[in-house]
Amino acid sequence: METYLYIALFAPLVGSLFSALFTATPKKLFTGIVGSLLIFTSLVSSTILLMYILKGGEPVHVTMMTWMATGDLYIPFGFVVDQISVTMMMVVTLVSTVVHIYSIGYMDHDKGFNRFFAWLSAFVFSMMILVMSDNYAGLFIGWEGVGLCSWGLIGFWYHKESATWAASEAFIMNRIADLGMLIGLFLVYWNTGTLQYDGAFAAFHTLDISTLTWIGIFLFIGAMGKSAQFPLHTWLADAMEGPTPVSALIHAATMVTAGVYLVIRSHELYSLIPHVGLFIASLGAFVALFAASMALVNRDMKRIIAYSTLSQLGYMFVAAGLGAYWVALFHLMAHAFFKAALFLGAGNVMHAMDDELDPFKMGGLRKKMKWTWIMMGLASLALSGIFPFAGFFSKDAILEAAFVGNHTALHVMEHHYIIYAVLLFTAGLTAFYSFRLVALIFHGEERFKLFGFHPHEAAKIMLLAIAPLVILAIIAGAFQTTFFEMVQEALNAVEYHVHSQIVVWIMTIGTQVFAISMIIFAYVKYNNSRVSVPDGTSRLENSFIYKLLFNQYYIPHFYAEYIVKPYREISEIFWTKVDLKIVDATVDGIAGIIYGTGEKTRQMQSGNLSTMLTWMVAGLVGLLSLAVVFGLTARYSDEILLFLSALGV
Amino acid sequence: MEIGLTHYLVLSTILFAIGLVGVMRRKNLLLLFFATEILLNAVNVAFAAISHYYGDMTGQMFAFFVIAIAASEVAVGLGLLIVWYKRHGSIDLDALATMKG
Amino acid sequence: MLDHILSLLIFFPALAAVVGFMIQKESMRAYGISVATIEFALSLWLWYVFDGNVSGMQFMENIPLVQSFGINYTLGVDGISLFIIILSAFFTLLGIGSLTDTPNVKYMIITLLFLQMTMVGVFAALDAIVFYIFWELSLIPMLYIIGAWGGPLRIYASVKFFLYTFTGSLVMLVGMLFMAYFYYQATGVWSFALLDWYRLILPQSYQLWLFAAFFIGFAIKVPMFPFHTWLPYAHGQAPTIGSVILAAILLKMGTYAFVRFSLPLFPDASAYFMIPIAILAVIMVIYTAMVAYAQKDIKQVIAYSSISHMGIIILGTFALNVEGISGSIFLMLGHGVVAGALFMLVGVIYDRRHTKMMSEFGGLAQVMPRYATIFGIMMMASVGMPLTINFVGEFLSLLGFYQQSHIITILAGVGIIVGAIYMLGAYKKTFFGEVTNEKNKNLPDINKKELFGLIPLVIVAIWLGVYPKPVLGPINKSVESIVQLMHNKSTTELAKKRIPNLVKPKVIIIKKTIIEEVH
Amino acid sequence: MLAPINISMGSLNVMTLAPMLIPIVGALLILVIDVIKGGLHKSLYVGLSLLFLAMDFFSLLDASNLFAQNGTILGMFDVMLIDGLALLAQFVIVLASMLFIPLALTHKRFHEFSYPEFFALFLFMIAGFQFMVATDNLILIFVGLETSSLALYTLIAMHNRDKSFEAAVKYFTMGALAAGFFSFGAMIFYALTGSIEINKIALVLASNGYTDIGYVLVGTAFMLAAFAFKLSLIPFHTWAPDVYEGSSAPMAGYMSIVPKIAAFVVAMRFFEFLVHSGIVWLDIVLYAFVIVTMTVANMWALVQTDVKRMLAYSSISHAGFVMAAILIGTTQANSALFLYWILFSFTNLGSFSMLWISRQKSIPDHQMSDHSFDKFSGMIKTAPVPAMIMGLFMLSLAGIPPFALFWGKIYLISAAVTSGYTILALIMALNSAIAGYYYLKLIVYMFMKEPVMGNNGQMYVANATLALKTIIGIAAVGTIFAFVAINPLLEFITDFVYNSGY
Repeated sequence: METYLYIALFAPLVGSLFSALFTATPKKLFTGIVGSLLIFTSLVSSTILLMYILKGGEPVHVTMMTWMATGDLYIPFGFVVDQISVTMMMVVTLVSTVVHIYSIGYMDHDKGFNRFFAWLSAFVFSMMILVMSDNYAGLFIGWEGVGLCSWGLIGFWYHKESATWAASEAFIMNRIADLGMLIGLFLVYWNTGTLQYDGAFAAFHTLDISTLTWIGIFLFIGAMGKSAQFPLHTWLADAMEGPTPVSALIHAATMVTAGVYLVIRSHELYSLIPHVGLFIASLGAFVALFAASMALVNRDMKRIIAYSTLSQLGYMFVAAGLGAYWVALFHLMAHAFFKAALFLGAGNVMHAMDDELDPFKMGGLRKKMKWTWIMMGLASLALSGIFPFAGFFSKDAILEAAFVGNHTALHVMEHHYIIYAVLLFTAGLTAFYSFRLVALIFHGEERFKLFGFHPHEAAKIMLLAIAPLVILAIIAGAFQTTFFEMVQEALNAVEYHVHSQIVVWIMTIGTQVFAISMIIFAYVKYNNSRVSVPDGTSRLENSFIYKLLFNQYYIPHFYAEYIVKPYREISEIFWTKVDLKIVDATVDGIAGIIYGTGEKTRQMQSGNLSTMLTWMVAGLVGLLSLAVVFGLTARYSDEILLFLSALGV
Repeated sequence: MEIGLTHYLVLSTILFAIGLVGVMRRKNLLLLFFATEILLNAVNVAFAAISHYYGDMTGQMFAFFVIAIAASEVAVGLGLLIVWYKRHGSIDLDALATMKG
Repeated sequence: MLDHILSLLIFFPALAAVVGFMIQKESMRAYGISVATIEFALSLWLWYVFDGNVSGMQFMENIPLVQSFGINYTLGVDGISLFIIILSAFFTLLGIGSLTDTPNVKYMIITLLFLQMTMVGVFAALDAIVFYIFWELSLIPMLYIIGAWGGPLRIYASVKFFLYTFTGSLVMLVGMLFMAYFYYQATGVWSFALLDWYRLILPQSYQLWLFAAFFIGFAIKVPMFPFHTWLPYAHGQAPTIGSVILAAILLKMGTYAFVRFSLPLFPDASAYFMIPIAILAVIMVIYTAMVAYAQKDIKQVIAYSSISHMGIIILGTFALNVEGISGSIFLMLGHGVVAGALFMLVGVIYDRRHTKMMSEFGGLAQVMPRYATIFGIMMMASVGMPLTINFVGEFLSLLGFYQQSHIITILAGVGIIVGAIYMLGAYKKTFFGEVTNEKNKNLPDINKKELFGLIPLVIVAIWLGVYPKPVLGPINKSVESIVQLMHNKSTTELAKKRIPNLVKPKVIIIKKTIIEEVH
Repeated sequence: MLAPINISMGSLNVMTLAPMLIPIVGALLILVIDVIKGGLHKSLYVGLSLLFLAMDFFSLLDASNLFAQNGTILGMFDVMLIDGLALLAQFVIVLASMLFIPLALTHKRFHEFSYPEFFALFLFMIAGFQFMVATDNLILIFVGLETSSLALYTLIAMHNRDKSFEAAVKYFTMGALAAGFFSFGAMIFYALTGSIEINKIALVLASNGYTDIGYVLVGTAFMLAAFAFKLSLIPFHTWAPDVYEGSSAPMAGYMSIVPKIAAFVVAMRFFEFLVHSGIVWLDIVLYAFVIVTMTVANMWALVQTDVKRMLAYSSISHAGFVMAAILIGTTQANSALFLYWILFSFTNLGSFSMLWISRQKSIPDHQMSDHSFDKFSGMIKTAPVPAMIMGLFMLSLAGIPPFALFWGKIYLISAAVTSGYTILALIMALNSAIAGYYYLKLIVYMFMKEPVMGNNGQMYVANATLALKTIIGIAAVGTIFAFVAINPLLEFITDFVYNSGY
């Protein structure tokens, strides 16, 4: 099994390095093919490992070599394949295989074809390290590695200012969170003496709650950045500047879920601190609603999907925060399938529309792009949580979990009705914006003609590549039980019980009805001939709410005005005012004073003999007067002391 | 009033002070040299008086050496003065300031 | 030969430099490269014969120099100095090898070889005066390199560099003389030997003053805020090779000296001043990173980034525990490699365009993809990407200091954010976007000579990031002995608390005897 | 009536006079040769002077052997005093003179060296210095001082330029004033104690417990003024820059070394007992002298445009630096003084000689003065070896290790440290930093600027002959490899100083 582990891990690296050799040369098709094959190898190995684990095999644990060792610190390159990581490995390798193959078609005409595959495979490698590591430091390697690859891929079209800006933003925002994560790591090390999961988890039980709380908070700050939780969420929407396969792989299926993975991986920690868990869940619920609301009015196809991703990540955090780790993981997996499919479908549309992103400029594309329409429609149904698609099972489980409340620790059943209500409402919104998008793109008038587009169906390879994802999005729900059985040991998962079967039915059916009615509402509103490209004149567009949502609650604006700009200005002040005018000027000033004193006092050397002689005599007189003063003081020292004491000195 | 050592010493000091003032005030090189001679001679007076006071010859010896040195100083000084005068036609002190700073 | 390998390492380049005067101008490059290669091979050999399991000094040499005043030519190498010596040999080789069409190349190479002597000398010296000699001597070749081959402000920059450092080191010299005097008072013998001084326990009040005196010398060299202003000028004006050596090796002298002198000599004072120095370090990290962000000149960005990184090194050093100190020493190497490479990279475009203004560039990734790739790797190493050399050091330094102060570490950790900001900003301005400037359209990509210097650095940066053990092991060994020494020597409660005791309780008897010995 | 004088030759110890007599004989011989046959080439006189100085040196070696065995030797009615200080100072004097005299063998002809009188006066001057240091009798000190000074004035004037005459007159006049100070000070001490021998003065003052402290201070003030003039301590220094500028370069270098070491030794003899008797006034005044001289002279050196004048101020600063040794007054400090001065003499003579070999007969238009800084622009390009040697001397003067002067500096600062003069030690160190700037200035000109058009580098060595090159070579080697010699030198000096009771 170790061999498979290494193959699964290093095949993407090999692929990346291979492609990297050709970065400076013109497009070579074989880089894409080799890259895809190697990722596929990785997928196969992961599948073998999955089978092994499913059969009840012991987790595979290997230590490759020492990385850092100094003092008491010992960090190896160690990898573990257990129920959690194998799930993640499957998700990662599967989606990335699909994306790789899809990209061969999608990036066909791009100059940076080889470079793209180098970055993409490198990303997969980093992600594999992240999920397979057996310690926090290794996780951090992958953590930063995916950040790096994300930077490279968002800014892939580096000639575009917006792309490079978004890349930097993503990287820096992630760095902010990484600092939190790093501090979390330090806390873990200094309190448990190790960064290995095993050792640290065992030691957590002996620590006091406040320490654990701090660890939990700092680690979660790390997770917030990667998973783009409020207030570090702005980068995700901007990250859509990258090529669409990247958005599918990184910003939907894998990297952004790393935060969820971290929480799940540290479930032994978070089970001990349910109050932090509650906070996570609350934040998750908030983000779910918050992001969905922004998706309602947005006019950028990819951004809508990105907000949807954000919203779904909120769902996962609710589950993870409430202790339903397996549910979170399950939703993570299901979400990866349908969201990646959705993105890739959007990629097809972009291809067809010459990279146009505004769905209002499309419409009626279903005739031209039948397969894309079908696949995106199915994926949207899954996203909306319609039975029997994958989304139904996973999202429903989250809603139930929220309803039932935290049940891992303390055995106190707390119902979180507010969270539940928010999630339920968000589910409706999700259905609405998903089908608003579908309706705008594929139905209604063929508005694209006004803009002179000539859409066409995507290449076969691209369609074929999406197919497995769509299939999985449809059927993944069927594996719920298997999945539960597999991970329950690793995650202390428990079945939870809603009070009565009837409540469950009411809830389920209610949710379904709500979602379906929202879908219909979306169709009614957007599948008609009155839909036109908004020009900023309609009443809706001038309403406060619309503006608020359209401008993403003015948060990016706030960041730009009150963080980025002041930072630049303060930097400028630090340089021109503080560094040059104060610190450096002081140094030069001291030198200047010495030099200036020399320049001024050199008059003393007038060259006139009389003056020179006078100086000598003056020196003598000075010495003499000092002598006299001193001599008198010495002679009359008693009297002086007496006098001084009389004065009271 | 008997003239005692103190008086000699006071005289010497006064002479010395006169010499110092002369050294500072004189702008003529020759007069400047005179002033330095006054300085040395002031010392000579004192040495002689002290020597007598102690009944010790050393002071007078010193005085003799001072005289000898003063003489040689004059010799060297006048030599320099003459050369300077030959070159510049003046023995004014203020002309003697090409180097400064 | 093994007995005198350190002397050989020091004086071989000096001798070669003297011989170099006779070499024909055209053959000088080849000569320089061969000498530097031999020197590098010697340094590798030193590593080979170095016993990584010994914590003390190895290859000690001792020749009395001024016996009556206790000055001896004492050399020795331990895990801390070994790698910096190798690094300096490495950089001299790369520097000479990648010299582009420098005017007066003969003198440049001779100067570099002299510089090499002083660098190795500083790191191998175990006598304060010998250390001081090399420390001061190293200023002269650098002065000449900046002053003779530098930019328009080169004279101002070089004189500032020289005088600033010189002033600081004179204060340090007074400190050394005091130290020797205290040793004389305690033992009746003059000695400047470091290992003798290690055995001396001073009262805290003395330690504080002496620490301050040494601190001024070291802090200016490092350079620590607010003594850092010479550095941007020096880097800004220096030719590429000058900046490379300055950043890679010369700055490390200061931080090395902290580990070699300040910590083991004045453990109580180190513990006492830990927080103030850490605050300075934090200022260095954040403030200079912000200043770096405001720069228009890409070389200045890297110059300020050096200061920022030095802040982390200082922080690690004053963590006073094994993790932190090992990390800071490793970061010295890491920063040497990375900053050296970055300066070389800036030199590449400077050679082509004779400007370092970022506004002049843009879109270079299109024109010079290989160059952009290497720059990107080094930039990522600079911002502390895991699996690159800098990460190991930064991680350990911060980890080490976290034990001492949470808040300060968090503040210093902000460095990883602000570091990314200016680095990405600079990279973006230079490499991304469209090629707007006509002159950049046909820039040739990086050539063989430049690759000669850069590829090894890339390899090292990644190799030591992935597998730091061969270097970290010996460092760790020596650092442990220093930390233990500090713990044993410390007298105040505070120091005992802050400096961990590595000797486990079961060998407590041994510990006692050590203390007696020290007394 | 005076009693008949009964003396035996043995008690006279004529041998103590030998070192002084040798140069006097040499000087007379030169004069005689000139009388017999005039117009002989200067090399003859140089050779003769060297020979006599060598003989002088050997007699000193002889005396030092005796001293090592028997301790301090008195002679000639106890007027002559051959102790460690005297011997060390004479070594410095004679050696520096031996280094100086071959500098007369220049490539170009210079006026003064064609006079045999120059060499005779030179040897007389040396004898004068030797008398000064080898006695503690104030008369003999005075006589030695004046002999040497008068000879020196003449030697300066012999350079035969307007500036040299001006310099000589200035020096002479001020010297006469200083002579007045000295004699007046001696008179006061004579009045107080009835003696003119320093050790007796010390004894008498100690035995009456410094009752007349006021007068002692007045006398000390006068003596201090006299020595401050000789040692060019501020504000008695005003002659120094002008005289250095006015005289020929080697003469200036010579003046920065030999007269000062003589004055230092006398000052050491005179002030040491006062310092040790705990007179706070003297401590304060010396402290002030040291700091002001060191610092202010450095500041003035910063702003000079002529190298020679810069070196003049730097010499003043060095004198102030070394004056600290007198203030500190321990054996280590006094040893440091000699060590410093020996090392200083190598370096300083070397650097002035470098100026000497670049001396032009006439000054080109673009040049402000004889040795203005821009004359040396880009010297590394046109004359690399001289540039490097000059740079070496500058570095040594700045106290960069391991060159000669560094060792003197650390030993002296260490002496300050050892005696608890912490602030003084710091000020001394920081002054070295200030000084670094102006030495660096010349290096900057030589190494970092472009040469003036049409300069082929020949001018920097225009005056060089083998003899001059040898001297510079010796100075350079001495400067670089000083570290080898420090230990024996230090042991030797410490031994001599300690055994003389200082």
